[in-house]
Amino acid sequence: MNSLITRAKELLENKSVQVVIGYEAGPTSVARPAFITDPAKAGTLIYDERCVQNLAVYLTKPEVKHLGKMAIVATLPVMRSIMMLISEQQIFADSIVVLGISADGSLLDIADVKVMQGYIEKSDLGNPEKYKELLAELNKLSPEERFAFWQKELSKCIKCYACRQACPMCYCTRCTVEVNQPQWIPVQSNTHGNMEWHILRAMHLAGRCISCGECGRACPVGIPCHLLTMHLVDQVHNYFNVYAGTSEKMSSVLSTFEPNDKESFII
Amino acid sequence: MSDFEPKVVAFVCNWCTYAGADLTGTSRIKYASNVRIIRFPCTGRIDFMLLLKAFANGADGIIVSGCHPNDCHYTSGNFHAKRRWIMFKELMDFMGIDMNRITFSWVSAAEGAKWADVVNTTVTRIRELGPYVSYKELVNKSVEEEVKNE
Amino acid sequence: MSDNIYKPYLMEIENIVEETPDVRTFRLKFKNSDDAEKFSFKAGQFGEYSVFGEGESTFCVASSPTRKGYIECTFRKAGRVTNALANLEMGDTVGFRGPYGNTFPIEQWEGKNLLYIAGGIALPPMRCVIWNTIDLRDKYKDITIIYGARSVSDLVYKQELKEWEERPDIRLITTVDPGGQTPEWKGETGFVPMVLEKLAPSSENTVAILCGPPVMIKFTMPVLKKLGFQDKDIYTTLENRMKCGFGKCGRCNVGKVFVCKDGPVFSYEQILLLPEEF
Amino acid sequence: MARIGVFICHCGENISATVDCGKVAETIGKLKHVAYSTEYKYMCSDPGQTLIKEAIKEHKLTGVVVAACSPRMHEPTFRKACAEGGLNPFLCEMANLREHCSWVHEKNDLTTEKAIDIVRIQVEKVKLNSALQPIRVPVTKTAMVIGGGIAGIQSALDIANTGHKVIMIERSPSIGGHMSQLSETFPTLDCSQCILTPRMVEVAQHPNITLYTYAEVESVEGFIGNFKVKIRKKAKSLDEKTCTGCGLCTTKCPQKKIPNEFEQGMGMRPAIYIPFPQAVPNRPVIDREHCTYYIKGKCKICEIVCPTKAIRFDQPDEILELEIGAIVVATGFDIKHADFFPEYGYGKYKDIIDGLQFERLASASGPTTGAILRPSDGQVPKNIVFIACAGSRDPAKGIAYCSKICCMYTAKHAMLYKHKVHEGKAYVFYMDIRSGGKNYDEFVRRAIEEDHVNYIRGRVSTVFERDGKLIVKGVDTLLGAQPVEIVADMVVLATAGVANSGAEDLAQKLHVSYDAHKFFAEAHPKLKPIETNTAGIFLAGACQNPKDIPDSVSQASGAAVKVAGLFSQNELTREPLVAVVNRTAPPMYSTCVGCFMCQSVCPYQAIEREDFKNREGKIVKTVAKINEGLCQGCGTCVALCRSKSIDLYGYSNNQVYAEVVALLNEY
Amino acid sequence: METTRKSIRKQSLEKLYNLLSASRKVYAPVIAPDKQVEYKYNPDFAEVTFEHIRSTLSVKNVVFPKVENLFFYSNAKTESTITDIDLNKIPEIVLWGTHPCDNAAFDILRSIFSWDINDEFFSKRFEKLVVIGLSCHLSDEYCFCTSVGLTPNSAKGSDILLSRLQNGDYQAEILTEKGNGIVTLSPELFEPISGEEVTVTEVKQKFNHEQVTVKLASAFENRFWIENSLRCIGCGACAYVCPTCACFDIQDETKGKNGKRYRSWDSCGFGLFTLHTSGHNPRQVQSQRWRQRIMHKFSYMPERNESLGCVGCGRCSSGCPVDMNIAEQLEALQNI
Repeated sequence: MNSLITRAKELLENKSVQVVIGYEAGPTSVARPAFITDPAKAGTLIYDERCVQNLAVYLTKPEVKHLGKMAIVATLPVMRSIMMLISEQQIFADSIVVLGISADGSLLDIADVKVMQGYIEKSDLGNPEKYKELLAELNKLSPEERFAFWQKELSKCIKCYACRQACPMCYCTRCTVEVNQPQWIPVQSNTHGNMEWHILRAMHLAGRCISCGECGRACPVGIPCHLLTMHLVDQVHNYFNVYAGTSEKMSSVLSTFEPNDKESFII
Repeated sequence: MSDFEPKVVAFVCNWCTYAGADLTGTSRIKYASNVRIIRFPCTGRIDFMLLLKAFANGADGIIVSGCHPNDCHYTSGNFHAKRRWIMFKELMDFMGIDMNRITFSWVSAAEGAKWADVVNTTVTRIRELGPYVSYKELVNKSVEEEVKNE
Repeated sequence: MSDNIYKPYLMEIENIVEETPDVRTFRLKFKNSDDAEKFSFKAGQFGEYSVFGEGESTFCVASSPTRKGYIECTFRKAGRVTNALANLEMGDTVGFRGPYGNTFPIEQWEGKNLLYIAGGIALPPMRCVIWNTIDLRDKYKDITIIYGARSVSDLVYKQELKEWEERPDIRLITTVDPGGQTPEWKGETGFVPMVLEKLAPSSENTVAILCGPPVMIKFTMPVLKKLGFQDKDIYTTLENRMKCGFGKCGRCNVGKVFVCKDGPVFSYEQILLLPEEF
Repeated sequence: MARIGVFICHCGENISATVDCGKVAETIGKLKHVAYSTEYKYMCSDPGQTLIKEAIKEHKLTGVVVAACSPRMHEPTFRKACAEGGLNPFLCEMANLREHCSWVHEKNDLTTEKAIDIVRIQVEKVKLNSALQPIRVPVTKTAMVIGGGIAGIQSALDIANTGHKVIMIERSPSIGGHMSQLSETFPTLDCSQCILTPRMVEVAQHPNITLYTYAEVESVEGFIGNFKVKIRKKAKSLDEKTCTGCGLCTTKCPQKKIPNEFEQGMGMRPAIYIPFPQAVPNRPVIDREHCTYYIKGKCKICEIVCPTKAIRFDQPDEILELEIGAIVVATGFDIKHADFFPEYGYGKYKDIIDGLQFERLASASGPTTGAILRPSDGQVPKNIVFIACAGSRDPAKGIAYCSKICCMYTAKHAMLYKHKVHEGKAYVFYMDIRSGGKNYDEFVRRAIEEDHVNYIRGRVSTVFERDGKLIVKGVDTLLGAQPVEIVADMVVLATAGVANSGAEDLAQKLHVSYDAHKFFAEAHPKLKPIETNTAGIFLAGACQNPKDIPDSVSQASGAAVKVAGLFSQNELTREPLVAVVNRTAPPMYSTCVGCFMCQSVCPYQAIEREDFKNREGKIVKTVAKINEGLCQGCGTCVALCRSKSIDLYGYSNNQVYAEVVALLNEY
Repeated sequence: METTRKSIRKQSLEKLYNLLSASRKVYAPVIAPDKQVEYKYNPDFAEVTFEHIRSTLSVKNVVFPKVENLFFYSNAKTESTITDIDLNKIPEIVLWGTHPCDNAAFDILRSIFSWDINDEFFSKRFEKLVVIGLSCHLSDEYCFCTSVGLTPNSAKGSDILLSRLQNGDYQAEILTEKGNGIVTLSPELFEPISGEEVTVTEVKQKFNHEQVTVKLASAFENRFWIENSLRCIGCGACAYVCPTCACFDIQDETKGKNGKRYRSWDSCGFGLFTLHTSGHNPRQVQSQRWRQRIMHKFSYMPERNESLGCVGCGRCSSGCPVDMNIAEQLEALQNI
């Protein structure tokens, strides 16, 4: 990934950015997010199949923003997250430099948001193949079986909120679960409360999820909670023919409407 | 289960369905007494979480009703609500939560008879489905979970 | 009583005083007379007050341990529990756990002058020790109270302020922020640090007890230092967020200290040793 | 301290016949915080209301629930009674025991149980009510009327006559609008200008009206009673105060070949021009696009000839900032020009014209001084064909609606033609004759019966030229779709009325919604046809949809009444049931994270941005803020807000949640 | 009590398990279909794993459940009544096959819950707990028990400690009276030791915890915390999987007139943990919370509770979605 290192170094050296958010190798076999502020340390940047975290989550983190202008190593989901964050006014397009990474792992030349938009539009925006099968399997089950499946999975939830924290779109400074007047979501972890939390999370991401799958990956107890938001990604596309994170000016599905939106269940 | 009286909660907007239900009253059209109405200014105000809370607190069925498309007192609240319910319904289906227990309808201020019909069909359907045992079990099981070490 | 350390006493609201539109003082009586007999506390300690169904909230006991048979607490409507408390009526039941925490070392203060400085809603945590020392009046030399609030209507304990004012053995100076006075206002107008500077009490054989919003503390401390007060002679009470009240839940942990166990009363000498996480 | 009083109404026997009111009162009386619970035969009666007022005092009530009929019926009554009893009126809620219970269920235990539930949820709700004060906003008593056509004129005059100031904005050099172009008007055939021009003059002379012609709206901010409007006064290149309107410049201008807009291109005008003789103000403007000086840098003949030296070539556009309390939008309409209809040969054949062009032909002040002469050779057409519904009611052309005025003006055109060309033959192709309105159908009948206009029911498929004549091919559906071919000298298309150019742009500046055809949208199709969904902005005339003169005038007067009603108060009082974005102590300022998705769901543009700055003046956070002057309290933003940072007074999260819980649990 | 060493055959282990399982609650590790190691009550012996490195969650829930009801209440019009929890109903639980790190954690939890005021909820559960530990013959890159004063076969916290022998049988160290009580259920299963060697994995020491504690005393203001917590996303995973983290929240939950007060796991890593109602937050940013986590375990607790707040199980690091590796950070802290 020499071109990435060269580019990062260059950006830091000519002070175009103060920090490059990328990946580095850790002491174990997994890769981790890295924050390079010193051009001399740009060499530690890596990009390979171990680099999985959605780095866009850091674009809204106060301590990271505090470092100054940011460059970010961005795969397709990260680029789409950036689009969403711009459209939801959390970051400014001109405040970040995107070091785009193509599907085959090479460095893209993303000069500006327009170019990024072009790249995104050319890409496959549906849920990743590896999840499609799982979604299809679940959809094949009877409602009762699905209910049982989710009960079993969600009984494991410990409410650590890693799913929320890992999601770049969950940038609220106060989450609904932290509201206690009224107490929308029980503080304790129990299957029913956990289910309410995951429904809330999925609904809040409806039309905003960009299918990175980080929520599920981050879950320490292995709940496939990304399938909930990804199911809604499919549904948003079915009903409204859109995918999130494709333009900096996009309105979310749930904050807009078309008078002729079709449904078949309202009598 | 003949002595089962379903608990049905209705979330309705003030300007159409609430007024429509008023008209049902002034027209003296009788309907099942199992329904309890909660008034909102607009369907756009109805938080999907409230529907979950209704089930969590023991409702067997839910009605959500507002102005017909294009009739919204606030011009677009019901359109936003419609999208919200589309997403909500799909998510509920995906999680296996029984959407037959929720009736979504548009009842205008002039549709007093329709309101009675919506309530009656919903209550009849919930009667056939019986109490929402699986959801109640989910809630109760959650209570047991906490004490399973005891 | 069971061994359940989380189980509160049941208390009946005996009296409610509406101090300001947002602030109430409750007088609470033990429902169970055995509890009342066994119960004792000291100035500076706090408790967990609860509305069953809403949760618990932490405030200092505001009444003096010298007044037996009841406890008082003063709170401002701010969150879920205090809002619910404010909705209660005389005769309603609340829960109380406590007393917790350490106390003002009033025995050590005997024979000294006492300078109380409080701002806004921080008078209640000090009221207990003020009354305690007033009730033991002959053990202390001069007692001076400086109390400031944003406006006249934000002053709490108006009845007692009057009482203190009328007592010849207490010096009370009340002040409101500029703009907060009313035409009838006879007290000072100005911020607490300035009033203190103007008054310039001697630090000789004097203990200062300081409690108020961070900005008041920030500007009052230099004045006290200028007047010659030593860190060890300045006391305050900290109000970290707490849940359990007995050093287990981890919430009020600041450095090696649990505010609920090692505090809430600290001298400035002790506070300077703490990391700034309060 | 919550002390709730509950009053159960029997409503004579309307409630008590099916609901055991005594049991309801007793059960509710046992609830926590219920300080008083009673029943009475008629709560809405004087003694009933007195009961409430006395109980408020006696029991120091902090909230009241009246369980009676629908709140849609008596909520104001009981809120007023509470206010009179010394309780904030917003601490009163109603439980609907009549319409939603006693009238719709049989008498049995279940019905009483339901009644108890209904009351209980209101008890739980009212505990969480806030004492609200009506929202008061000051009202700037100056109205702005956008558009100087008949609707604008009428509205401006009506408002001005109530004693309030009016600013009128017109983008063309003169007011008058389309009505000033018309020859005669249906159904009376009185001269359009004769009835209009006195009103135009009245506008110009009215002490309460300030007229800005050649001016456009630049931006609109603020809200009802408090708009801040910027208008751009385009440079007329003329000092209006010095100019006497003598018109010498217009006669000396060397550039004379500019199609005259007023004449619908059927005449020419110079570069410095007064649009028409009766124009108000009667002052010329220089059309910089066509003026030789502005194009080539020299000429200035007008400046040389002007006796008062009023020409100002370097005059810039001027931006005026105005404080406005209410806005009437009266920007009118336009018609689809005949080039929209290639199948009818427009452009190819000079003698195919549209309705407005025909108006100018028929007008005594028009290019032919009222003679019906065909454009190609100035001959009197002997056979003339009018095609109604040219474009209207034609989904294939993208216009599904009926333009409403064409049936009438086509009848009028045919009539005018017949009055002027007695021997001529007039044909009208039509789909349906829509002549609802006072004396309208009689008018059409007169055209057919007295003036012998040939009405042919059917559509024209094509028009083409043959031997110097226009061949109009269509079908007569009344004769079993028989093909008809008319050899005509002239064809007049009653083209569809469409939104005026710039309507969309203006709507966006005003934050008013508009429909798919760019017509301005009313707040409610039936009950608020004059209001827009932005409070304080009203509609008049054809900017809403094509309208005839009486409809436009009526609506204009209606809008004026709305404005006058608003201006009758020094302050605007509104029900305070509005949304609010929370505020917390710094450094958070609010739990709002500033995604502004609420902005896109708000139908009223009531959501604004608020910046918080640190001591150095740097913006540290931007969060949403509700403009309570604009918010109507629908709550869509509340349900959408992910961080629950928005709440709605009267239907707060805490309240609706408590209602759900209260409904389903044991107390 | 003096430790005795016995040998137990693999088949006997099954017998012992079945004997226990038939009469009481046995909490034993199994490998779930998604390959996560989780503890279940009374699984079939065939399901029980002896080959796991660490379970996803620790087993602290047997003494500190993620939710513990404190009491029930009922509100009438003005009166409220409290119904106590009957702590005597807490059943005996046999913890089966837990590793030495997890077993050592109970003593740390006890130091939190029993200092000063005794927390009966914890104590009663702890009293009813019997631990049949299992030495580690497997370990991975996340393990660092040797850095916090433990070993893969420390007996601390176990009533009986099993260690695998080279022949596949197990050595059983009977360490306490509780352990002895288990033996007496079926003494014949416990045979004299055979002299076989135990197989114990090797865990490399990564840092010296005493030195770390010394360093931390003056490291509060160090830039280390900000620089090394940039990638921390502030979830509570580390605290919730941790066998010694004991922070908790107290909440009420009511339906109608009845409700309960409970305590539930909480984490100092959450922004809301220390937030005052006034809006003031003593620990505003994640770096402060990360510092608190490490300081609490390696500086405050050694002084306050005379025990380290960490057993080196490595769960927080292996479970972290962004690879916050605690051992790596402590190693770095030792050298600042």
